[in-house]
Amino acid sequence: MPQPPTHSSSLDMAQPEPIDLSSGKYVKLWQGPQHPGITGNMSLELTLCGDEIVECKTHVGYLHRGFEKFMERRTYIQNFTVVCRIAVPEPTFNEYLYSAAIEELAGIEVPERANWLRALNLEMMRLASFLMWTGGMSGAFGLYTVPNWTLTYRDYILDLFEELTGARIYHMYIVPGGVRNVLPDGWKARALEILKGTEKMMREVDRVMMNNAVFKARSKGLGLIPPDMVDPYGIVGPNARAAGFKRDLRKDEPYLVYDQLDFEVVTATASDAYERAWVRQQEIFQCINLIRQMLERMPDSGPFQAQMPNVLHWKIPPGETYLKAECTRGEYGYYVVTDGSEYVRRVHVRGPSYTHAIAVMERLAVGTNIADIAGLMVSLHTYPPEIER
Amino acid sequence: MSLKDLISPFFVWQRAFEKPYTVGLKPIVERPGAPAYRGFHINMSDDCVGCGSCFTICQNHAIDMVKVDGLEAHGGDSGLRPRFDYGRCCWCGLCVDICTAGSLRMTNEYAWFTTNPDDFRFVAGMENKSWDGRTGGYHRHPDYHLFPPKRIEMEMLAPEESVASFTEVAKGYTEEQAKLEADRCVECGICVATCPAHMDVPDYIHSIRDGDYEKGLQLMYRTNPFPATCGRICTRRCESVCPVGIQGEPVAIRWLKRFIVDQVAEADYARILPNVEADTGKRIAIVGAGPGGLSAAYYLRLKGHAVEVFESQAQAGGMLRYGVPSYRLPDPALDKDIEHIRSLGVEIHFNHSIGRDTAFSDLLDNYDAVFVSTGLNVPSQMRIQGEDHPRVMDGLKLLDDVANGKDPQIGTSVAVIGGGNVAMDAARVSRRLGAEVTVLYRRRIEDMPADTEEIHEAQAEGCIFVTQAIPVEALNAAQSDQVTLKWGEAEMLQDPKGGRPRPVLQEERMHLDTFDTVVSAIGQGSNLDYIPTEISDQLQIKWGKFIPGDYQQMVLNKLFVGGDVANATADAISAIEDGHHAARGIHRFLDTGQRG
Amino acid sequence: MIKSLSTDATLANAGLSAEEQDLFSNARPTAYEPYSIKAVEDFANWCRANSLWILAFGTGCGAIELRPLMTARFDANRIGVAGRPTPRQASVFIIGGYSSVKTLKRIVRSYEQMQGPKFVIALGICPVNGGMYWDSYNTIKRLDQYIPVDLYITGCMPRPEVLVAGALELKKMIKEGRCDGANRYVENFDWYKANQKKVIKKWDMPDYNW
Amino acid sequence: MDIDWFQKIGNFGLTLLIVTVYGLFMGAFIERIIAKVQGRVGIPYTQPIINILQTLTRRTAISHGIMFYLGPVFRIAGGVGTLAFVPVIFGSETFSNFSGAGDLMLVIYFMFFGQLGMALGAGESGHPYAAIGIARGLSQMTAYEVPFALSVIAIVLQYDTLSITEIVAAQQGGWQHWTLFTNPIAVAAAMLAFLGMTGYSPFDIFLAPQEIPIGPPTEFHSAYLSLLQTNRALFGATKLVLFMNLFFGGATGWVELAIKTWAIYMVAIAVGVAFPRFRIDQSIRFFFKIPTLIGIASIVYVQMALVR
Amino acid sequence: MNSMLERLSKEFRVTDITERHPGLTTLTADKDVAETLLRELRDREGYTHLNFMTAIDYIERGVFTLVYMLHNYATKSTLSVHVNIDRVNAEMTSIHTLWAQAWTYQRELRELWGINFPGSPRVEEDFCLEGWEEIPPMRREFDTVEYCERTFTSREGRGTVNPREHMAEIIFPNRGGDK
Repeated sequence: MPQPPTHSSSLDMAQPEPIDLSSGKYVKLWQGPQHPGITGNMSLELTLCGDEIVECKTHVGYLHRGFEKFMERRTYIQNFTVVCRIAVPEPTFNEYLYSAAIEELAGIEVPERANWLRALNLEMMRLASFLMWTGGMSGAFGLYTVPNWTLTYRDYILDLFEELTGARIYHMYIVPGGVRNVLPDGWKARALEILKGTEKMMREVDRVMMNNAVFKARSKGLGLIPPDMVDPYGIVGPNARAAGFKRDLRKDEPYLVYDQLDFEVVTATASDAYERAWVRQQEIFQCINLIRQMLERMPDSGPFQAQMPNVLHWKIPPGETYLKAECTRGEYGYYVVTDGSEYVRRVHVRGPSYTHAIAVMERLAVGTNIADIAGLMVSLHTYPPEIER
Repeated sequence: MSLKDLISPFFVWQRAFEKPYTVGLKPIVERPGAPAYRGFHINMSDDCVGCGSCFTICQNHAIDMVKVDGLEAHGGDSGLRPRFDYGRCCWCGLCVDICTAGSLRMTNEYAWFTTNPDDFRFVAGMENKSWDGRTGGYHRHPDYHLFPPKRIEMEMLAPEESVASFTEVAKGYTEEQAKLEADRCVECGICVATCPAHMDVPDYIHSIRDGDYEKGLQLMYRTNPFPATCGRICTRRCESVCPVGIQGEPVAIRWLKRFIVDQVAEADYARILPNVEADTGKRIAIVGAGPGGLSAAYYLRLKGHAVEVFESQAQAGGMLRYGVPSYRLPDPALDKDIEHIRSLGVEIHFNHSIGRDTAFSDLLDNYDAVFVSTGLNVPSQMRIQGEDHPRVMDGLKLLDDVANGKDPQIGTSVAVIGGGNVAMDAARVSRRLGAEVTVLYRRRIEDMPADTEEIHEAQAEGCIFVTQAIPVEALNAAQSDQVTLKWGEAEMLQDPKGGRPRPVLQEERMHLDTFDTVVSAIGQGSNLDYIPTEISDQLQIKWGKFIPGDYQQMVLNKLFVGGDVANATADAISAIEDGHHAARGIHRFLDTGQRG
Repeated sequence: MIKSLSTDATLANAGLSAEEQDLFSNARPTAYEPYSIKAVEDFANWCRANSLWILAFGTGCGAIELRPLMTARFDANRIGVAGRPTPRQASVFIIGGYSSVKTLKRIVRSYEQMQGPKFVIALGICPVNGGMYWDSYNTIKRLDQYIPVDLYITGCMPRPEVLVAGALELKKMIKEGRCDGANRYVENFDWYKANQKKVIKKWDMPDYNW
Repeated sequence: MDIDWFQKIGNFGLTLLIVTVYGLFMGAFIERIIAKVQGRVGIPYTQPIINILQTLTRRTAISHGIMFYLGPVFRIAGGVGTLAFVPVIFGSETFSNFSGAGDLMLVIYFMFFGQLGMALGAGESGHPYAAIGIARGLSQMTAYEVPFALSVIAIVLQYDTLSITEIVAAQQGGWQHWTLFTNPIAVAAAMLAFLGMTGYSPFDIFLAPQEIPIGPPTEFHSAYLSLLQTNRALFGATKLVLFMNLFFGGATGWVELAIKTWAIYMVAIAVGVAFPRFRIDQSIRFFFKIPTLIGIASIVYVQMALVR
Repeated sequence: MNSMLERLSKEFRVTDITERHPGLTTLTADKDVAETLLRELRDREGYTHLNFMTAIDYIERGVFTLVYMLHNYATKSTLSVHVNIDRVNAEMTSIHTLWAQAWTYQRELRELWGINFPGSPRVEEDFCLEGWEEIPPMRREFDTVEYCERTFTSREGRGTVNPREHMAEIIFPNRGGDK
């Protein structure tokens, strides 16, 4: 276990020596936004000395749509369709957290069955997101076989989503007050079938990717996050768990039905790219296990939506709340302030990528090889749309 | 670097001997969207009422309500249909969820590409699209609602309690209940067109949600000076077209109206409501102080005209006072409305009958305009033998007596003949007077013109309904204070032309029943005898009713008519609108000299 | 050392610093003519249609469905679609949904660097009429004002199945010689530039960047 | 004499065409095998040819200078030059090209030549990724050339000749005479170098799309790119033919050639689909370690065991 | 928890202590003590995790409320520290020395709200926007619809009809309440 974090050492904000580009010793290089090695649409401004990076600046905002602004002029129900666009590869957490925050502020109690369906959705989303990440991680190091497999299985899970929610990517299923639909006939059996296939495929991935000499050579020791960096940089989720911090909101502050499920928090000892990949690998199996538990224990009847007021002119009393959930990248949070009107006063979306992609990335990139930037970036698991919103 | 790490990656080759994951090249055909897929929109145009809720809820402004060729606006359908802009739509399906009529849904079709971006715009269900015939796709789950489908039940006196007295049956909403009920309104405004008075229903319901009842009252008085009355006894055609009622129960517009009035004390009316404009010096005579007459009086007075009302009875209100029993419309409520009208300076001459006390022609001579709304006060005849039997009584007289505090002497068993509101009133009044009541009606229950609620309440209060029963003859009974009614069963005969079924008397199935009183309540007619024939000859009158022109104006420029005597619907709200519209016409006529 | 593309008019390139101005041509783009022999042109179009090289630039949400498209499940390689990491070699630019003003600048640069004939597919609703970001202060509403678009695919997001179908449609269009977006861009160059400059406030790049 | 030369050049042109087309088709075939492992269908067999035609028919092209033009030209010159001195079909006058004494040295020279030409062109393009790519490509080439050169030296010593034709001739008479079996150590070193030469994982860092979009050809497009693509097929096939000649007994007919080259190619693919790519420092270190040692061992083995 | 809050209200004059839901407490601190308070919370009370920091524009009160969301992993409690600062010439002490990630948030606040954080690294650089010339967009007075209409063009040919007005026009043109 790591030592409790201390703060002074890792707050090394002293500016390094200024880089004199005219000296001819350095090369300035932009990676992205048009660059296949960058996850999503963002860019890195790298200063190289030889192959080594001496300075990295993250540039974001290519996906800035001003969500927090235009959510302030949409009604509560209208916002629920908007929020899922904030994190494109993993929209469900936005839906859930937004809905839950609104419900808390409006004092709405959600029926038990809806909670199970929500948790099922979240866990499936985690699984799909992890599968895509696995493909990205392997692709970043040039192993193009694995992405083809994992993305296919992600697609199978999206098929399940499509059947359940009516859409592949933006499900818009978890709505303030409950959920929009119930499990279709035969869905459980199909889900179990796909989970079985996914598990089998992931064991192959385990062999091919995690037990791969070259993959290990590339990822071990890459982008090591020392334990004392975790708190000052606000590192959460698998990135922190790989450093040995047993922090998982599903366990620490259980929401929905997670307190009724049986699982262990996965931790590793040193948060380098390989360990982070390993933690996520284990969490994929954990996801599969959790989904199975949920399918088994979920109630099959009962209401799935709370008694709702007319959403067309829904006013919510003044209040403020911050809700969070454990997404694939860690703590995803919604800070919602209402002022009694039909419109939300302020929404702040805390995406874990915010710090991972900017502060953490800029620090970890220094000293690494130019070739490892893509792998480092993927290993931190960042989704640009949730950074700039 | 262990040997295992070198060898195990070669397991990728296992996959080479399996079938590829790849789907076929025509995935759209091979892989239609899931059964609940949110694909392209389809609208059952016949079911759609064009309420525009989809437009309201769409956060992307992807929906326009547009006029469509071949569809006209009529009561309960705005004639508009949603046009979707697929340069905006995000397929969230909120429009489907909110669709009041349940006409809008999504198909599982998802492929549409074009070179011209302006193509992505279509009126769903009105333009031919490739996905028109598809059955799959997203529709709202029956247990999932974006507004409460059930209305807040009005608390009623229990039947056993209500039948014992003339206390008002409906207790009225509490503030909390009213707000919850007001919340159900989707603010489409379809009801406004259907309401004869075109009241600003969504607006005053909105004011309930805001808790601003004074504003609500102001809004109601813009179109209706009888809100307390209409809040209780209105026939509420608005609710029959309320889109919320298509898949659930309509918003209780009437009770909400009543709630607003109940929240504001009469003393505050003068402060809240508009005051009389500067005197114009014009004098207007109004015949009949019923809802029509007083409504005209109110709006004319507001414009600053001097208004005199001539009423043959001792109190104002007309049929509202004498025809509607007080358990439905208590006198204080009616008085609240009338008092406000009088407080503006409307002069009412009671017990003053035109034709008897003043000649009709004098009115025309002495006043700048005359508004006639004398109502329907002559009961229709059953046209059976023995109709003049002393124990056969007409329903209006029964109600009138009760309203005036007289005992109508109906005995303990009463037969009420008819299925309208007057019949129900008569039946329930009789119950309250302690009689056993049998209601005889020639058609089926569902054909009864009375309000369903009235029927249910009457049933709950113990009135026995005998349907498809046609009275044939009233006979003398064994006892002199009783009457024997001969009636026959009827069969409903379908009209080959598709009209409503006609009851046909079955001669072989006759019954004889003896009652203390038989109350006939099969309708009313008018009495226009006060109009001299030389005048009435000039007027358009049919079946005892005026046929007014625009702005309720008759061929005589000064003469305006309204109320039951001039319309087909014969209910309070229509009379109110007639009065209002006549006031508008009179004002316009006096102001500009224009005919309607 | 730069081969000028046309000499009749020059570009301002005013946003650039003095030393950078030397790096870029002042020449305007020129339209290209089809081959004079129709059979050759048809054959060339057939080749272009059967070898669609997509620029690997995930400009918005749409990028999320490009991954399934290019991997095993939908395998667009079958129909001659391949990803190309550099704009120089790519022939198809897929605009994945909305584009913020900041991205638009990069889109314009990347588009101009592509070599003709080049085709643009706009995914989703946002490039058509703003989509769900119709009131966002940072996204453009109509892509066709800034670069010419050949094919629009609606949906949010368009599924990979539609992308396959859309690619097949584009192939058909190219074979018929109906995709002349690059020439439209040249012909209406000033209009496009004016539109671009209206929204891209920080214009620190060459006016045309081949 | 003159007629003879014309005929020889004509023959070479024919060989060039066949080898190029064969290389293109085999490229597609290999792509489909890779696709199969990845669980998909893969490109049509004609795709590489269409790709070349597509780039060739691009209507605009911009240049970065004269060396930018010459880069692809040098590159294909390297490919053509390599093929020119490799006998393709053993025993066939038509397909023996310009093979003669000492052609092995020329071939190795030409293999370098293309890369260097490319380096000049990519450098002229001014794109930093091209520069990084070419730097990596050259250093990796230097690295894998060491074991390759060592194993070539080993077989030169073994067969005591610098003529490829003679090396092939020495391997005739049954599979047991192939270098693969007579000198497996040299073949091991050469095959490891071959992994680097083909540019599949784990040694594809010089064009790694995830890092440096596509490496040296980043700026090349249109006709330039079609030259490069043609060369890729031609050069790839030539290398296979060379390896086949040196280590696998050559081919006496086109079918034998096809089978043998495909089998050799499959070695690179077998590794390529299973492994990610090495960083450049890792791959250089790799080549300088095991393959080089094996190469040296093969020379020692030749000296000790085979040369009396 | 309660003893801590008591101490804070005594030592740092924090006000408006409200428990929003179990585990989340909000409190308001003065601008001048805010940095010290945050340092104290981090070092002595174990609120080591800065979930985020953001601002709320209370234009009607003329203040920005800065929100620092702190989390204590040991007690699983979250503390939302509100600091009101003046809307005009908005400026706040930078906390990038307390949390290494804070400067990112401060860049965002600088760009989208126009709140200055003197001393924060790279605070003046563009963050999400590029070449923004208007008032900072997250301020309440910035009207995004008006800006969009001014800057971008939407497709023509749209237009909707209000059902209620349409019906009024067709069915009862001269009736209803006076316009």
